[in-house]
Amino acid sequence: MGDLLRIIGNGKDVPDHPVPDGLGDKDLIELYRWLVLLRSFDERAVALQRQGRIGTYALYWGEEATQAGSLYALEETDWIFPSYRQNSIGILRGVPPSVILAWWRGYGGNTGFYDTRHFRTGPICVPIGTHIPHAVGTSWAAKLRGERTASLAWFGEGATSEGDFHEAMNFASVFKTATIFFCTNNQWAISTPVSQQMATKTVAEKALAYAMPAVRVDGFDPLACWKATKDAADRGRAGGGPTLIEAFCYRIGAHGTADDPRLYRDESEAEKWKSHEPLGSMASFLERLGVLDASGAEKIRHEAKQTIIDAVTEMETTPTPGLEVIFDNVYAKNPPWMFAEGLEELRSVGQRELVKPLNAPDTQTEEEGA
Amino acid sequence: MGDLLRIIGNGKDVPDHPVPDGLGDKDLIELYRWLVLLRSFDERAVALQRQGRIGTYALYWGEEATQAGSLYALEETDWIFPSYRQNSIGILRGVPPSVILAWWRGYGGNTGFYDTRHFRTGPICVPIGTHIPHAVGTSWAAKLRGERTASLAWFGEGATSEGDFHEAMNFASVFKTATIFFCTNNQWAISTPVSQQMATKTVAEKALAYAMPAVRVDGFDPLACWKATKDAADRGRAGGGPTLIEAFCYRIGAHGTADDPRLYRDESEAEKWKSHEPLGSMASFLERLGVLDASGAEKIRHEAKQTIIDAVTEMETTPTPGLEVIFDNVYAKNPPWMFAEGLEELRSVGQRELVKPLNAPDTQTEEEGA
Amino acid sequence: MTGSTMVEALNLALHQAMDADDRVIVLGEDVAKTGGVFRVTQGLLDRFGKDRIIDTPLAEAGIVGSAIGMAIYGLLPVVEIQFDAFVYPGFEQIVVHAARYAWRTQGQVPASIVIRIPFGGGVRAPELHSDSPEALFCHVPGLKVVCPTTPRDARDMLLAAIEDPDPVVFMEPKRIYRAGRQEVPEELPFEFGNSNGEASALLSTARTAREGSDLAILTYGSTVPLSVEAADHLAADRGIETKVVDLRSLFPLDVDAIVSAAQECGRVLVVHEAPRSGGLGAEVSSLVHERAMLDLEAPVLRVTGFDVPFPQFANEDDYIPSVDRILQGAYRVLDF
Amino acid sequence: MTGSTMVEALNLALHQAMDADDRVIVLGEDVAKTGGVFRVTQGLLDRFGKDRIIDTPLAEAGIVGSAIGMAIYGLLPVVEIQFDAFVYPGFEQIVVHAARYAWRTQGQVPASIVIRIPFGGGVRAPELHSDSPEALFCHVPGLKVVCPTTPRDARDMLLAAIEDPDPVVFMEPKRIYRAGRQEVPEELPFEFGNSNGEASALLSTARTAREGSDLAILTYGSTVPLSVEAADHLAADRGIETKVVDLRSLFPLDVDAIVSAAQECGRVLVVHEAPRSGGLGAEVSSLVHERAMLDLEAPVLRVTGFDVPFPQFANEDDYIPSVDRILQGAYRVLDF
Ligand SMILES: Cc1ncc(C[n+]2csc(CCOP(=O)(O)OP(=O)(O)O)c2C)c(N)n1
Ligand SMILES: Cc1ncc(C[n+]2csc(CCOP(=O)(O)OP(=O)(O)O)c2C)c(N)n1
Ligand SMILES: [Mg+2]
Ligand SMILES: [Mg+2]
Repeated sequence: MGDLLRIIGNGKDVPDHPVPDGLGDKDLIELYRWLVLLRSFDERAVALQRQGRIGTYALYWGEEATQAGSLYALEETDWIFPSYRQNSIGILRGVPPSVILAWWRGYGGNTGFYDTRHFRTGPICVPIGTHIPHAVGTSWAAKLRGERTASLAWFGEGATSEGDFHEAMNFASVFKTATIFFCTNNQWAISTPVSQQMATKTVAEKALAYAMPAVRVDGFDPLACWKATKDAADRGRAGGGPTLIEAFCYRIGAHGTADDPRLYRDESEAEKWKSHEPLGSMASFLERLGVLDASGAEKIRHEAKQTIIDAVTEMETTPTPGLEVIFDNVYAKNPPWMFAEGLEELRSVGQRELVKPLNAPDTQTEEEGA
Repeated sequence: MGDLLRIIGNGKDVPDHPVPDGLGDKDLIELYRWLVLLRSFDERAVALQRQGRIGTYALYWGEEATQAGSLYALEETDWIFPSYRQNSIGILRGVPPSVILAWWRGYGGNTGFYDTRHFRTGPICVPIGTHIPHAVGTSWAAKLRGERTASLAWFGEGATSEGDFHEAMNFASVFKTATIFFCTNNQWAISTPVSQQMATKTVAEKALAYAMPAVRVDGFDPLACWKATKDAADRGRAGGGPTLIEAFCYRIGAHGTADDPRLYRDESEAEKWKSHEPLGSMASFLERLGVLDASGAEKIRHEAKQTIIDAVTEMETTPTPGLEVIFDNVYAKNPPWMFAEGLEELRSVGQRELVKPLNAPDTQTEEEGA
Repeated sequence: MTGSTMVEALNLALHQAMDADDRVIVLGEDVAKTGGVFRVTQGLLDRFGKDRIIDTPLAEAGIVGSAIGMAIYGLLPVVEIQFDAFVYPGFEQIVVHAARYAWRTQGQVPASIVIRIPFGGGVRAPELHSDSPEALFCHVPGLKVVCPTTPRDARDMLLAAIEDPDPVVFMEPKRIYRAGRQEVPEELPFEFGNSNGEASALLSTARTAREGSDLAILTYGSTVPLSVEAADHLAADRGIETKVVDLRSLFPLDVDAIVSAAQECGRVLVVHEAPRSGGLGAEVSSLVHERAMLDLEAPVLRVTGFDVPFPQFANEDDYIPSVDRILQGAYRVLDF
Repeated sequence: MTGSTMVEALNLALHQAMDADDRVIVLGEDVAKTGGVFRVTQGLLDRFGKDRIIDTPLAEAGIVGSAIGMAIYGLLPVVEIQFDAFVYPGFEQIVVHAARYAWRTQGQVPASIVIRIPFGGGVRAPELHSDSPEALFCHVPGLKVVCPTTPRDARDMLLAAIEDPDPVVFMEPKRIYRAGRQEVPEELPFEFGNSNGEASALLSTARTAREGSDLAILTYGSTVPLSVEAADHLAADRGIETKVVDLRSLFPLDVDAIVSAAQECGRVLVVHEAPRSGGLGAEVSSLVHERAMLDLEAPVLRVTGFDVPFPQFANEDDYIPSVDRILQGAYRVLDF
């Protein structure tokens, strides 16, 4: 891992590097706040799933740096495209966390989705790798319009196997779009280790096929993720084309709440990586810098927790969408006659279906979400 | 082009290299015969198209070395997968040339298609790049069965942009299959030059994304194509995994008989590349070696011409398939009842449709085949 | 020769849309320098430059996927798929993303793209250049699927598709591309960008291609002119007046027009070129029976392509519904 | 608990096929080490080793495409698609190559692959884990599309699909996976590799799930048990005996069984979970009307999913045809 860009040391044998230019103390604290907010969301969501208050959930415990670090490097006008793994990234752009929780609770319509253009944040993308071309499209459009706007797509190392990744990388490199391909190499795609996903040792090497610059960073280090993204975005907006960032880390948690990693890996390995998780090291780093002390950090954690608790309340007081929601927004403007009969049919059967789904609880625990 | 593997010189300033090990005089003559047979087919097919005796045709004038050279390096048990550009490659494996001509004449069933397993030759593949995974599959199956069998797929540099190319390259490299990815970089994909197809200077670089060995050869040089393929096949069959071969050349002719290259390129450039075409240089090389003199070469050309003339006769005396052919082989064994009504419907309208297709001649000249 | 072919009419529509709104851009394989293999995009490069009409690398998912991104950003991309069967590598982007973007974004960010697909046989082309994949898109909620069959409709409907906020799969029957000419007025059929519903009406209504009340032929695409021809034979030979409905809007269908034609005529024949099983004809036939069975004097029959891959072209005329087969089908419905 | 669930029955079929013929191999995402997300392939790795059951990289076109190559070579690959909507990236390989390989090779080299697709909703899963894409494959000549709804059928039909030389899209209604148990005998339903047509009969015939002659419900997949339940209500409440036909073979359809059920009952309801427009119900309804209209006492109606993306799961019960909606549809047909 010697080739990984890393800023934060471990307070022992691995030294700290200077804080990158462009990040003041306030930024560092704000970035820490972002990390904590993501963590709070994630931990609460896992708990909610265990309690049956939301459905299958794809946790990202340990991958907060890849999300907050890179997002903090972008301008508000830049676009971002998450996969299911970065499901709550929108909350750092103003999407109410209750909306994301509602999504996982199975709500649609206006309660479970958000306005992508307003937040410049793509919808949570479930099918692997297929959102990557959209990031190329937005940045390409910006370029054609003469606007200095970058786009970033997050995806896993497993996603690099899909054709859409390749086509997107090629388009971006040919048209020199300001696209940042942010690959979180957490070494696992459900049960498939990266060594069976690809023959290369790194994801970064794949950029060579597109004459695209690539950089490998420590995916647990928010400042390294920030720095790589900042450089890529600045260069991209200036016309320098796309960048592939490989954030090397480890999927510390299960693939999702329905997954049992003991079937395919030695969980003591995951245990070892736990100490790398970004929140602890960022807090210590800020303490070493004298930017944030323990009580300051505690306050941030407390506030974040409260934000998420409030979001849970909001989610749970949001009424389950009525049956009409299934017809909502199929088109920008639904042809008025199109769903009238269906609505009539549903309404005339009156009460909601009383027959219990045949095997919901059973299947629920067996299948992988997202 | 200094990095291209090249054996045959130009008889002037570019020196010949020694004939690669494994090729005796007989082989050289046979290989020349193959080149000539392909050329004869191609030239005749173009003429037939002009005379309206076959439909739109995708010529390969100048690319005979990439086909005959690489095929000659393979064992009979190896599998090959052509695109539309290598449409007649099967004739070097025993497919009657009349069958390929019949395909271009729009015949199906048993007259226009051949048995892929018998000839270990994939069907002519029209959709770009999508046959490449099949070559991975056959070589992978061989490996799983413990058989030392390689597979080769030909495709253009344009095909490298498709997701299927990428997925196939990745599978082959992960599973170390004996697959040879033979890319004929003729610098054009219809009107798109290679510089707008990809950001890399070469196709070979793309292998880096898969930790796959790659080699660049002069695509006009049959012995260079032979050598690269032979090495790749030998290594692959021995368990060394796949290889990407980039045969750099130039699409001297039009994309197809319906294409007008003057719309998008300077035809004087094509003219310049003409002198590189492989038949002339191979004949001179064999003469320099003392292996084949002018009259010997002439005899080969004459025989090839006769073979194709006979094939044309055979094609033209093959009756147009009856209407039943449209129901042939939809399934390995058609469900007997499935097409009975359709057949009845067609037969009961009696004579073949008398209404002239609305705009056949007009459209014919405008559209690109394959 | 006066008037325009369908190719010319489509070309005019693109010129007019790009003129009217600089967010309209065109992308695809070989569309810019050559003007497309069918020349539908000819002249756009000279007129609008290479930032408005773009030759892309050879990758349909990449093309559709980036067009979706462009639409999200605020452009109005028009994508050309070179031939029918080459849309399949981009299928996932169309059905999973384009079709659901509005749905996933509170209705705020529909993927406003137009996907032009020259389709169907009859032009003596090699394998996979003659498919009719439209029914696959007509089962995907969130898409609109339309198909003009006259130059005038081609121009007007393409303008409407570009203006429409939803993703539109725009099927172009290549057999009609140069088959006939029709006067296409220069003036726009509606105020572009401000159409008060005229545009969306163009995308959701059927057209009566021929009047009649003894038999209704419901059809679309390349079989519309063949059906009109068959109708003329029926009138001449048997004095039967056939209404030919050009469906135009394939999804959602113009249910009212379909049902009222059936009610008026009492006898219905459905005609299309795609394979029968699971084809659009099944949906049309079901709708008619469901809603107008009591008005019917015979079951709705279908004259369609067969359940086989589109044949090699020497036999394509055996596959494509011919005037004779349409007539035979009509007689079966009439003589029931 | 006695008997097997559908998951166990499928697992048994795979064990038996792999035992009987070493050309049978399984490949897909997460199928080997974990036994698949639904555990259908559990135990195969231990039993048959990593050359017979293979965890692949994450790429559906790559999976289907290499499986086609393996089939050409002579193997009998069984592919698992992890969830319904993830088949789309492999769509091109299925419809352009798998479906046409026999056709392109004089009938000599069909792409003998089985593509297993767990499909449909009702399991409270996130977006794109609940689609019903079967109709898209039922419009592609050269494919066979089947769908079992009982453990016994699941075992027998999967064996038959593997033995069948043609590409089979094998739809598995995930809502039924663990919904009930049924005795599945150890002995094979036919001699594997030498079946004298029993295997192909299993893939081309419908099954009567319930006898009756007052009304026929034609259905498949997850709505088969719901239709049987509705039929029981009809019997109890109104003394109406409903024949429920489990179509099983979705393409080609068992036309005889469909038409004779319609003729016997005179009243027909078609039920499925996929969206209505362009769904398989349209084909079934058209067939019935075309061939048995004079026997009908009411138009064939359809109770189906709506023309919307499969909803977020909190509302999936509003989308999936419920027993109540099936009953309501039945009453409309009965009271016509
Ligand atoms: C097209 C598609 N195929 C399969 C899946 C099922 N699936 C969900 S997550 C996953 C693994 C993804 O691995 P990776 O890309 O490394 O991302 P990570 O989960 O590690 O964040 C798979 C196979 C899917 N969602 N989409
Ligand atoms: C999937 C698909 N998309 C588009 C086409 C149309 N098409 C036919 S040939 C061609 C260019 C191919 O270029 P290249 O791969 O370089 O091969 P070459 O023609 O030079 O041999 C295109 C775009 C196709 N056949 N298949
Ligand atoms: Mg991963
Ligand atoms: Mg080329």
